[in-house]
Amino acid sequence: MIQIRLFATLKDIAGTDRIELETDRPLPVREVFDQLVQRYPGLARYSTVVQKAVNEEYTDWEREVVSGDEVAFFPPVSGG
Amino acid sequence: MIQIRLFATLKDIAGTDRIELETDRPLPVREVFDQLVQRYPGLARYSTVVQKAVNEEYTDWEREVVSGDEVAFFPPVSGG
Amino acid sequence: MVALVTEEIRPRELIQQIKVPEAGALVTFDGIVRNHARGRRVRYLEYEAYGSMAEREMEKIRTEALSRWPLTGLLIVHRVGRLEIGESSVFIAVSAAHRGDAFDACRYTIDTLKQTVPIWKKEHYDDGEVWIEGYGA
Amino acid sequence: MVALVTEEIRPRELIQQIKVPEAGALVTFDGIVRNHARGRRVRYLEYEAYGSMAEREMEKIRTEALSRWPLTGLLIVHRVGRLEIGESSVFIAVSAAHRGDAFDACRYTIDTLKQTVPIWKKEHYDDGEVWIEGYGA
Repeated sequence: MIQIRLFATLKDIAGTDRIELETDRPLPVREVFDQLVQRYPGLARYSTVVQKAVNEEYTDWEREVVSGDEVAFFPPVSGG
Repeated sequence: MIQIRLFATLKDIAGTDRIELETDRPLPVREVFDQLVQRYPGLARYSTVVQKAVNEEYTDWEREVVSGDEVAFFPPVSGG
Repeated sequence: MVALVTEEIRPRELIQQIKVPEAGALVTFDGIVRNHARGRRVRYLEYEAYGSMAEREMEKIRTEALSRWPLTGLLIVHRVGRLEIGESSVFIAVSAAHRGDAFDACRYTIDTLKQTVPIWKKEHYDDGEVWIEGYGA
Repeated sequence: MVALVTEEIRPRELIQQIKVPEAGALVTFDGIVRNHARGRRVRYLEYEAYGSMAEREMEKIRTEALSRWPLTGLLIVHRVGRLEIGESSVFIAVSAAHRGDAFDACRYTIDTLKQTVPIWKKEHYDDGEVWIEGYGA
């Protein structure tokens, strides 16, 4: 099981902040996001700006994740 | 009467922080300091770095002062 | 020390930690909730964080600043939840023997925080609310 | 507001004055008495001021900073008399809508103060004392 977390606008679009994804093979982060877009088409407009993190570290689209990993997607940050 | 004020090291050298100087004509600040050096020779070593103010405004050696003016001499500042 | 908090930030208690005898300069930064933004009147803000990652990223900034400049202390506190106009959303304090290092490190810290720490703010207006998105948007 | 004081500086009370609803950033600087200087252990400091001129010069710096940057407030407080290690000799606070202006104005203020405001410090060591003289010496 891959744990997916969404924040801010992405959470609002999906209507949830946590999603679980079954997988029996390593998935690139790009593919995880594509599966999310299929379920929540409104997320598509974030595909160029979305920030990605695996296990609380920023990462890129090519990074592969496996069961037990936590993958987070969020808009560019605006704290401070 | 010209009121002279000294601060920090200059005050210590002269042993006083206020001196009055009689004058019946406008004196350049340079001449005021020269008269002080005659009275307190230890001040001579400050003649190149001493800061000058007339009536609480920085000024230069050529500025002329008259009776009623306050002239201050002090080392480069070190506040903050 | 870095922290995410939900209560009011109390700066003067915090800075006692970094006002060590070797410190000659203390520079602080408060981010304050303004009453206007993007031409609209703001009623209040809400901050959301990816909490555990936000603390990791703040700690990275702190470690990097401590390695780049000779500092005697650096702390970062970010508040989350609802904040009213005039309240501090973030507080950074840096102490150093010399002021140039404290200024440079404080500015580096807030500039980097705004680019890397996963926290988002939502502006609430009289007639709606908007999630603000950062530089990449 | 600018002031020379002889008692402990209480920064958080002061900054309420400049934490106005239009302010989005607050930058402060504390100059702190260090326990060492010029390779010697310092026991305490004494600050002497040409009081009335010092306040005029501080006011000039404040006016100049307010004209150079879009600020919402700026205050300068300098303490005189005897100060112990860890105490603040000077406190500057600047608020502005945007942080870059607050940082730049705060740094300008302390840098200029150290060059123009007629205040001198005397360092007291275990075995003596020395008047410190500034850049021109």
